[in-house]
Amino acid sequence: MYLARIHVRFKPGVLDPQGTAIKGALNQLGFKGVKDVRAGKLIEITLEAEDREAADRAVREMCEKLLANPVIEDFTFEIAEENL
Amino acid sequence: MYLARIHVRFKPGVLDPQGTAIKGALNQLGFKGVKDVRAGKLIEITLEAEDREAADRAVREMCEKLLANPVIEDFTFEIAEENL
Amino acid sequence: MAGRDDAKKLGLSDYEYEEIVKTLGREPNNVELGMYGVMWSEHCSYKNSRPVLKRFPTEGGHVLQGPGENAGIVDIGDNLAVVMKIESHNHPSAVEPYQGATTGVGGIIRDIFAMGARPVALLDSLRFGEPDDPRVKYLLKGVVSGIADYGNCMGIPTVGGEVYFNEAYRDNPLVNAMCVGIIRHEEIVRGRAAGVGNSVMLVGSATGRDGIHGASFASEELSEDSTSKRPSVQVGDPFMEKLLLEACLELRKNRWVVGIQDLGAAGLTSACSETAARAGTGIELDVALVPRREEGMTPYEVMLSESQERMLVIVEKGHEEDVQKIFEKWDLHAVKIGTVTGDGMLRVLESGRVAAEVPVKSLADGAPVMKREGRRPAYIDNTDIDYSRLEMPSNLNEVLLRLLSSPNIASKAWVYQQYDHTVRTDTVVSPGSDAAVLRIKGTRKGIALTTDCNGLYCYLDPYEGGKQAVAEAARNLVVSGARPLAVTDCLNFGTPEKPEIFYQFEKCIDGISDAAKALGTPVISGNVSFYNETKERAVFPTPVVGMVGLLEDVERHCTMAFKKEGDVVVLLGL
Amino acid sequence: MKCAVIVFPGSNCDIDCYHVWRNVLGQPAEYVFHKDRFSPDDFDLIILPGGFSYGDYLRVGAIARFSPAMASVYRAAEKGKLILGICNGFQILLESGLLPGAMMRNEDLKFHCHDVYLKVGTVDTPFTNLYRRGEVVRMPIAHGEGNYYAGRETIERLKAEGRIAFYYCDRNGMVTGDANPNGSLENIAGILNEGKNILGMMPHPERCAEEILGNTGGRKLFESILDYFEGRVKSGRQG
Ligand SMILES: Nc1ncnc2c1ncn2[C@@H]1O[C@H](COP(=O)(O)OP(=O)(O)O)[C@@H](O)[C@H]1O
Repeated sequence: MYLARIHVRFKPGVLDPQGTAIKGALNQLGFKGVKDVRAGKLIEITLEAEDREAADRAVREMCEKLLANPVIEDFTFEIAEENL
Repeated sequence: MYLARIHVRFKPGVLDPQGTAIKGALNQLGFKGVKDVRAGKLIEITLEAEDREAADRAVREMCEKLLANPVIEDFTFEIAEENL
Repeated sequence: MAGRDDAKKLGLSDYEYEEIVKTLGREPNNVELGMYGVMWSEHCSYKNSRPVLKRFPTEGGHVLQGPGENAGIVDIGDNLAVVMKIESHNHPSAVEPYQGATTGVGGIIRDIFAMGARPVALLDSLRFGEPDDPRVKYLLKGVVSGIADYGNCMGIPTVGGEVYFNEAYRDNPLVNAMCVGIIRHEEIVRGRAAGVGNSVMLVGSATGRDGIHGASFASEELSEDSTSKRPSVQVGDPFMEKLLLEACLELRKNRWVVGIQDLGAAGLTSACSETAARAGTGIELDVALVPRREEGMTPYEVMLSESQERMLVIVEKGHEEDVQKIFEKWDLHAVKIGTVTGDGMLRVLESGRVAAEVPVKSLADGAPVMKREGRRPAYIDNTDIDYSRLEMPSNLNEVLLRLLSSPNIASKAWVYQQYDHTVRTDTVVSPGSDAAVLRIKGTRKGIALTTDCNGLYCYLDPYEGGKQAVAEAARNLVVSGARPLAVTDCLNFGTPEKPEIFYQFEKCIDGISDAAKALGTPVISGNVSFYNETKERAVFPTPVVGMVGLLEDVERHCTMAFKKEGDVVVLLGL
Repeated sequence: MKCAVIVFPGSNCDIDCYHVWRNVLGQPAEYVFHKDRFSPDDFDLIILPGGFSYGDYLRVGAIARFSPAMASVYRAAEKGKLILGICNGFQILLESGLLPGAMMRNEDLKFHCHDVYLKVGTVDTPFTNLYRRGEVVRMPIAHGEGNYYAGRETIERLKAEGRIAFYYCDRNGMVTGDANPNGSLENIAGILNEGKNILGMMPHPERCAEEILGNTGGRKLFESILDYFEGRVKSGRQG
């Protein structure tokens, strides 16, 4: 069993209204040191696969097909083996 | 300058409709190996702080006060130093 | 300097390039050429459609503002008026359905509050391919949730619209959104940069590299290549727009506000040249003063950026701080970026150095008009169906069930239930009826709203189809208890360079015009969307008609449900 | 009876609530901007209206709770003033801890705008005293995140203390899964605090308080508040 941790982020330059709102709220709460906030998605997938390479291939395909919107988003992921 | 990467997840036991929907969609797309999907948030914060410890304290406080809702969510974070 | 080849890349013809050189008396630099490229695209200049659009009846005793402004306005008595406009966002929605739809809705809402009106309703007219196609499903889902998320967040009820499915729209979905506002006569603001010396301010979002060349993008056929243009897709921020709306409505109460204009296609270039052209003035601005979201932006990028949720405000000199105070209340910035001048030029500076200098009239109204010729398509006369040979089906019950289960006839509740249609507590008749009816608080009046068009009819007979779109809209209003007042139209067609397409376009307009004349409902605003065409095919000619009607007494509205057992049912008409 | 309607950035039912209190009930109402504070004695009723405060970014209601006006709302709550949170207002009350639990996205991940039926769970409150116990009321909903969640203990307490104001039900008053529009635990549509001076609810009573809108099911809620205040009814706990 593998656990994939996927990060989906807006591409650089794409407007991130959510990040902007969070930054505003943090600054207002007194966290003046906060310079930038980017909001993204965390998707964690438990999957069965032959081996790590197969898991890797599958997760990449999932990201490309469904999890990230290539028009405005980038993704990265890590895969760990899970002992169940 | 520090970069904090924060993960916000639903607590175990809290239903995650979005994760369920993603799992359904992945299975339908033919990714039969997918056993479980959890959808969470990725929040990345660039902040100034005296030192790593201060950054750590600040980020923990942000999470407790605003970024996660303790009724339904847990958070974890990592902090890295950034050279600008 | 930028030459002919650069001009081609921007979609300008050799002839157009010559015209630019003639006007400037020199070769344009690349900023100037970029500005011409977007302003002279079909999307901004209407160079293919303008002569034909002149056929529309646009006047009437109750018209306070016809085409040419951000939106049209009709009087409804009691010192009140209705402001309305419909617009397409077809091309962006084909590439990124969710963001394409949100930014479409955002844009049409800005057109309404740019006039000083409070937006009170949205409608959406949608066309997709057959719904069992996975790509169509993806588009449909994205578009509907984009419209929902934007309208719902703004607190503007989406009270009506249509959804049609046909193979003809598979690669070119149509996403048209209409917005309606209510205004008191004295509150009307126009998009004019009048008064030499007055200040030009930019308010709302910061400027990024979003959507550069969006306008020329909308003026091309979709191709494989469109995918590589994807980074130009903008992201909508309805929260920002809600703040912008409230701030602008506060602004309009002040007599020192000279003009307001939204920034849509072609961004600052279009907003500056249009407001100055309308007022017969010029504008000098410095791009270094424009608040940015990204570093290192060039004057070219700043002038062409299509970042959403921005407006241009022209105020009397000396009132800049008053504007800032209002926008600060809503946590928005308002920055003076330039001044109204008397020389008729749009002069773009970068930290004082001239980056571009172009006559506003030539940018806004100077695009050479294309005299297109229509040719009657052969398919229209190839109707070899012999209706007399159609057989009466043996089981009519089955036929009825099949009709009812067609996606085009079945209930659209699954769409409009995702739209907040009850917010503002004015919705007297909700979606699902012939037309939506809204009350107007503080009066006994109501307005009724609808959008209609049958693209298949327009394909089979463009003239009759155009007529029928107006007639259907009027019928929907009348049966709801309203007197039809005025039309706004969104003309969705294929590539106008093709004579058969141009024929469809002309005939549809003639049909709409004749029907609008007969019914006394002038066309007060609208939008043209060409190039809804891929290699394989063009969409059905789809001139969507949005119409508003007035109920003097809103209590006397009518809904379509059968009311009581024993009531008499009558079929009226032919 | 003087009512404050709090205007957060992104509120959009503020004008609707103001309209009902002012023009339908004929009582004084005032908008309070989120940046302003007020004294608990300035108002008898505070409405947190629906909308998308701060765009509902991060979590619904999460950012609004830190505004200066909310500091005044906390003080008013302590003093037992009546506080009504509708839709986004309910979400803000949850985030601020004035009501227990949390709001999640609708189970089907879709925004829902349509009428629902509600079963009145308790009439022994300042907000519901004119309804009959178990009465079925039709009201519109319009939300994407109305899926109420709380731990078991909290739910049991809410039930035991009669703090569930409304349940989603069918037209016959049956509280069934099919009648639940959003996946809310126990079909909960609205809850009260311990003192019963704070009500949070997802449905919109202000959208069904006038004949012309085809439904007056929500009007009794506002009339209950007024009757309670004017001492015509002696139910709920006075602050
Ligand atoms: N996209 C939409 N948005 C909002 N309302 C819609 C939409 N599509 C359909 N409706 C509502 O459903 C009603 C019926 O739609 P439809 O079945 O297409 O019938 P009609 O041909 O009479 O317009 C419309 O009049 C409108 O009120």
